[in-house]
Amino acid sequence: EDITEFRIGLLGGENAQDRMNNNECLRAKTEELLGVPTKLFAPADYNGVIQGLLGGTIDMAWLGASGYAKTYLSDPEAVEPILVKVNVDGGYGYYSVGFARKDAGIEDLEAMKGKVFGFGDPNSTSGFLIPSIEIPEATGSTMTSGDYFGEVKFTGGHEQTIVAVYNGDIDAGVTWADGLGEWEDGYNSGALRRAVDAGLVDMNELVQIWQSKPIPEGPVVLRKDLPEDVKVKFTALMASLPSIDPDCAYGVLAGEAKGLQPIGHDAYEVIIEARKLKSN
Amino acid sequence: MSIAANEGDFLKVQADRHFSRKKMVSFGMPALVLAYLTYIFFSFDIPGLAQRIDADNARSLVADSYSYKTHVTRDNRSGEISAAIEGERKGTYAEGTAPEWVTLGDTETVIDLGDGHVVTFGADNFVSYDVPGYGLITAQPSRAKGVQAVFPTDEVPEWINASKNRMAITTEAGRLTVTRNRTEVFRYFMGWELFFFTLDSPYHGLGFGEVMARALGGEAADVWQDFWTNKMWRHQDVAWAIFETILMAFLGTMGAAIVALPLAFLAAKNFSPFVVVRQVTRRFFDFFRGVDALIWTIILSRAFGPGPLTGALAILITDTGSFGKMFSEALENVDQKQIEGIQSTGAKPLQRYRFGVIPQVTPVLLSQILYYLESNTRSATIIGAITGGGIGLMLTQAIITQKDWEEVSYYIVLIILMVMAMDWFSGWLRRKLIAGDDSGR
Amino acid sequence: MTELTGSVTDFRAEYMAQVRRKRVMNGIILVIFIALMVSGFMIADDRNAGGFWDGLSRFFDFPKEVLGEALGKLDEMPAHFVKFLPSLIETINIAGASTLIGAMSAIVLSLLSTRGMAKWPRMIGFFRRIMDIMRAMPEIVIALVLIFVMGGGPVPAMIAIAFHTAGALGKLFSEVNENASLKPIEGLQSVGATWSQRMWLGVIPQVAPNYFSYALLRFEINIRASAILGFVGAGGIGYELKNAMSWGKGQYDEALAIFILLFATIVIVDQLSSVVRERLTHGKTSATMEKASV
Amino acid sequence: MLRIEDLTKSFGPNVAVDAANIEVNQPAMIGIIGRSGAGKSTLLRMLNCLTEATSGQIVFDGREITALKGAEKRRWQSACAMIFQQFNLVPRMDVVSNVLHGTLNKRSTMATMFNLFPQEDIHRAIDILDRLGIAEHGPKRAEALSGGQQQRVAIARALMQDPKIILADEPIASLDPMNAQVVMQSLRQIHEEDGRMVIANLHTLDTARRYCDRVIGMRDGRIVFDGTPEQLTTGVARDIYGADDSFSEAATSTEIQTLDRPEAAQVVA
Amino acid sequence: MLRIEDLTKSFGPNVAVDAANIEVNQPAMIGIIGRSGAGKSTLLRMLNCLTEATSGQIVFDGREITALKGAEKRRWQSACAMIFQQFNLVPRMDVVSNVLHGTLNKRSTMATMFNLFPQEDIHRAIDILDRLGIAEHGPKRAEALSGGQQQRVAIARALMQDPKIILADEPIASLDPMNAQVVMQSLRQIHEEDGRMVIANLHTLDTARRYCDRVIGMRDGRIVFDGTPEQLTTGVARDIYGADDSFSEAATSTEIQTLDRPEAAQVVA
Ligand SMILES: Nc1ncnc2c1ncn2[C@@H]1O[C@H](COP(=O)(O)OP(=O)(O)OP(=O)(O)O)[C@@H](O)[C@H]1O
Ligand SMILES: Nc1ncnc2c1ncn2[C@@H]1O[C@H](COP(=O)(O)OP(=O)(O)OP(=O)(O)O)[C@@H](O)[C@H]1O
Ligand SMILES: [Mg+2]
Ligand SMILES: [Mg+2]
Repeated sequence: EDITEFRIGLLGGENAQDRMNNNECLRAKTEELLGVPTKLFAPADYNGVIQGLLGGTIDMAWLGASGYAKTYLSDPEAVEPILVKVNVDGGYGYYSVGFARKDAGIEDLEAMKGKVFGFGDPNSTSGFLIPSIEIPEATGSTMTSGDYFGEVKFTGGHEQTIVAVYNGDIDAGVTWADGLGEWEDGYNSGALRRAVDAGLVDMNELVQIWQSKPIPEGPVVLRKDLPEDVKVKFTALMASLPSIDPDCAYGVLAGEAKGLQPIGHDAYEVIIEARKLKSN
Repeated sequence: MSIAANEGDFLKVQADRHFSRKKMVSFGMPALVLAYLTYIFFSFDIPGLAQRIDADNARSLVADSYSYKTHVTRDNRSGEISAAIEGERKGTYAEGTAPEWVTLGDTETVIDLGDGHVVTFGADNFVSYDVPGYGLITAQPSRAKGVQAVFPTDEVPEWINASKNRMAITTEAGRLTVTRNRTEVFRYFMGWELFFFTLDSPYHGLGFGEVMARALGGEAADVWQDFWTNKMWRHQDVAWAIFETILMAFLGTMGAAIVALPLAFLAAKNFSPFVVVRQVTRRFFDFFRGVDALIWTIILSRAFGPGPLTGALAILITDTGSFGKMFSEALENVDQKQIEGIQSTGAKPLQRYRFGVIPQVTPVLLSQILYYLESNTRSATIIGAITGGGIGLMLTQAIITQKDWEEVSYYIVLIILMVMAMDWFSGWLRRKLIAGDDSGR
Repeated sequence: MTELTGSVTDFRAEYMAQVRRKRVMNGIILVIFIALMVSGFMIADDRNAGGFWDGLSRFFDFPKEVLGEALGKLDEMPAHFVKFLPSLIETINIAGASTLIGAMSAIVLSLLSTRGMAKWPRMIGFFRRIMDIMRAMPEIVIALVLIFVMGGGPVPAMIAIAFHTAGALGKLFSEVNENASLKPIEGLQSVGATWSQRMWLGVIPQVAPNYFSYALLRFEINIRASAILGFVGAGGIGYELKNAMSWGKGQYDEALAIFILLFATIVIVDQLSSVVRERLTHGKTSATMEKASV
Repeated sequence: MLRIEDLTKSFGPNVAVDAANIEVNQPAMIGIIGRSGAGKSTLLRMLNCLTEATSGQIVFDGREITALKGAEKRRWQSACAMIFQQFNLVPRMDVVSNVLHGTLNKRSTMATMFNLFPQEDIHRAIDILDRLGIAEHGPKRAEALSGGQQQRVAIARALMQDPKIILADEPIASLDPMNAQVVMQSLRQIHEEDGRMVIANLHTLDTARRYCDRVIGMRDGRIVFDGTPEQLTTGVARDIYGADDSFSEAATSTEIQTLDRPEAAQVVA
Repeated sequence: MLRIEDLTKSFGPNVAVDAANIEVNQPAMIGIIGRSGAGKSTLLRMLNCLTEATSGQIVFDGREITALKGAEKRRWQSACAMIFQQFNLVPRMDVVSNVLHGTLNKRSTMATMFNLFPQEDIHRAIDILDRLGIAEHGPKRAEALSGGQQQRVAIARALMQDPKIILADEPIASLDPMNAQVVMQSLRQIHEEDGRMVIANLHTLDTARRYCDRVIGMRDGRIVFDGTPEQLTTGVARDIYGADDSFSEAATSTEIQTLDRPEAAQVVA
């Protein structure tokens, strides 16, 4: 069967229109390649894209690892991972980092006892899933409000977490970073770096209090129902994007990247297990 | 005229009692309100909030909403210097160009922040900032040794924030940030820069008269094109978003009215003889209304994906409940005489409804529908923020990224204007249609 | 009965012209309306990720998924209800406080903008515009801005809803005021009463039942509003719902529990307020009799 | 022509019309009198099939009306026009449209849904309005007219049905004396000129006497008098109304000149 | 006591009161007559400071009333009670509360907001109501009373103010003759027993003649008559009302027995 339309879902984290603009080149190339109208959709949160993939109203998206796990757990037949972004250093992992205000005198998890701790979006790997598993391992108690931390809440996203910590609304939070470069720059890439670039925070006033083990970068996924030739063509296009149009790749992949490499479902088993663990 | 003394006393005692009761009531109500508000005061932790409230945020919000900043940045690894409005890629000055207050040189770049504040980027990442009334601050960032800042006084004032690897100087003229990788200067200006044309447009920087003159001189299409596709303010996208929002409200409201009208007959006592049908229909209405547009939006976005149609359908379903309830109440209040009059001529049931019922209820229904049209414009803004579409999404995203406050205020103004316009329009239509409706004069 | 045969033909012609005019007008309006609906639908369908007709068959996918999981864990439901009750109370409190504050501001605003009652008659237009702007402001706009300034929690939501409520109720209240008699006010003025005495003793007793009825209706609307604002970070049951919903499978039972709580609250308040309002507006005469016969 | 046989209508235990028998053999103008609650309206409503009879039958030109259903019933209703005390017009619609409603039974549902009436109907409606002297009000909304004018619009609607019978349920009860006279004269004229049967519930004796060929008196659902106006003496009237000696006919009169009429004084005496 | 000097009020080009001069040296009961639009109400409203004068002044006991502002003005208003044609009570409040409103100016705003009236005020209110014969209606809502009773409540409120002057703007125009008499008698009684000045706009000559010590006639804003009731002949009345010879005093009368009074016939003649 043929498709009449190709729909690309864009994950949150940036101004909706910026996302649209950054991905416009990909849309044009795909339209040219597949010969069907191609559209971009930027729902308000992670869940919007996931629901779109599950409902069959979105054909392609670049998910986070946890988002992929959620999609898989809801319906294993919905999507398949095709590619993953490779960092400039050759790896395809990043970290969840915990941070707090320097003047609050908090330097490690120990000092967070009884304080307010913030996650980002529940569907975020680095903003919730991984820290919600690894931090209890480190502290030896659960993440329930009042158990170790005084209160645990969701801020809604990476940007909100950073601003909330910076403003002192919460004592510490987690977000993602590539772990490369300098802390005072907010690392080479990640949510902190973006906040610094935007002039939102002064890294001198923040300290890192925790860092996770490496987290696999989220996959670019396609809907399984798509015709085989569409999958092949699109995968080829994506994979060659950094070489044929680096500017476009910079926008689509949200920063410098070495390239994309194929990846399968197996790479995410760990995350899926972790996520299962979190579901009661 | 006078009444017996004891009777008068009785009346007085009665009145005293009456007034002490009134006193209780007049104290009781405010006391209840006060007690509740006190409870709210503590349960919402307002004292704590007063401490947490961040005046800086408010200030930056207000300042940002009517001003913009231009960044001049040097990459300390490559030595490249770039200037960009709001530090955004789309606001970047072309290679080798800069605003007139930045003097680009081969080795030395002089940035005049105004009021005597001058920042100089020298060779080997050297940077100096001459602050009037304070002195010259210099720094020489390097990977090995950090920022190496030198201040004219021993005591560092609080507007300077310095550590080994980072230095930030904030003055009323602008801000200088130096890290090992980057040296960056902000200068603030009033207004919404690039609102009409971006830097790459030939019309940027021209006066209104000049642009008009060139537009009239045959370049109207180009002028419009440059304005309409402005990458910074995205007038086209904003227009589409507002249109989408109004579209959601319109489709939702009208669709709901069309669906609800026949159903309302089933729920009206005087038109639906079967109690069961009536009750079932009413419970459906309650359900549609009770579930709320918010949840319908979530349910529907699985089936229909993000976009305006989903929002419209969510409004449609919720309002079918509201309209169904209101319409059936209106139907229950119809004047039976008119229907009987039509019935006595041997009219068929449909005709009976058409002439006996519809003319009676149209004014009521129309004014309800139009009232909802206005209020749904507001709902559509909110639904858009959740389901992904329209001006609501643009607004929430702009707020979440927390930097483009001028865009935020622009969207807020547009939203208020949009809602007020819809309010005005629905009021106008209501007066027009109800005064001279289809059959009257 | 009349011999005005000549003029009857005139009437005929005149009326036929009128009928034709009206038919054309109605036709045009109908065509425009249908065209707007159809093209609007097509545009919306086109700009939506999923199409309308494809989506219809998937309508129940999501409810099925939620119910499928939740029904398997029915025994945990009561615990969930207890768990989320505090958030529900917070949501209701946001609605209650904002309705109260909004209504109190609305009373003052509406009095200031009604002819014959205004303290400063020249400012009537100004206060009306203020109310228009307050009314036009969607709650979410204010809430998001305030969350930025003061962090998440119930207060931004309360302020945002109260702000909008003041405008919306202010308009309704001033319509009520317009129908109130000015005579008592003049009567009180003639005894040398101050403005607040005139308003409190002369106007409020006349309009209180209508005010109360509108405020109740608003309370119901505000419960929904505060649930929605929770969705964007303002606390309460909306926040819990969003978290449970976006986690998805594994927490759908919680999502359903929250949903049931919210739905039940809305329905109960809706029914209660319609009963009370019915009493207030229709039972007025009997209340008068009762009072009068004391 | 019209035969009513043992027609009965009960509402629960309450018998509104009790075994009524009436036979009419030629188009006549018949007045039905009786005090409030006597069953006059119920009788008329059964004739128009607005209310179903409990037992007994109505036969018109050999057809049993009481047994009709659906389209057949509606056809009968259209042949048997009804005029109401409260006019029962559609107040927000214009006068001509209201008159055109008289043709609803003959026209297709679809066309009428969109207010599409044939031009000849419209012309006929205007002619009828003209005959009743209110053609110039044609384009106005019905609600803009005075009571007497509205009742004439209702009569016009009835005429538009081109009915065999016109039923009028207290057509002048809501009208002032001046308008009452105009309306009764219109009804009489229609009866005389077109030869249609007119059955009118009336609540004043003198109106019945003055305009009707035949008067039927009801009391507690039963027909207690059936005769010519001449036979309707004050004694009989007292009987119908169940009144005692203080009964004064003048008190019920709507005639403008009542006070000057010798009979009035006579009755009071 | 009261001196009105060249008092003028214009509404745009329209002069409602035109250079009125009145001097009153002792508490009298004064009636102001004149046809509709003569400026009677405007004059009274200026006295109570409900309307601002355009020019001229009002002086009471040496104080210039027209210049008062704010709290001073309200104090004057409280010393100068006003009774309205439409009573202007708070209909949904009980009678005693309405009477207590007369003390608003003397009590603090906060206290009155919470219905805190001192007990002695409440008792005085009941005494006043009792004096006017309506004490037993005290707990009822004002709207539940008849017009005459409501007007007496208004008078009670005025008395509650313990005013130096009572102004009454057509106090009996909304009342039936029976009630009118009761109200006028109450006003007269207050004047006689308490020695308060009463100024009443009246629209009937006979009332003015019967109850007042002094009558002022206005026409087109000007004062055209000022004298005793005896001086108010039919000729003068015609002048005030600008009526022609067909003017009949009886036509304006509210007296119950007018038709039987010989004078009435005489005037008509
Ligand atoms: N729909 C109904 N349900 C119950 N009882 C009814 C109904 N309609 C009429 N009745 C009763 O039937 C009796 C006859 O009523 P009907 O209206 O025919 O009297 P009427 O002679 O027309 O009186 P009126 O002069 O008041 O119109 C009355 O007792 C009335 O209460
Ligand atoms: N607020 C106002 N604005 C404009 N014109 C006014 C106003 N009040 C009164 N007038 C005019 O002033 C003139 C005098 O009015 P006033 O009410 O004093 O007459 P009156 O003698 O009391 O008449 P009535 O017997 O009808 O009460 C009239 O022409 C009236 O139209
Ligand atoms: Mg009847
Ligand atoms: Mg007057």
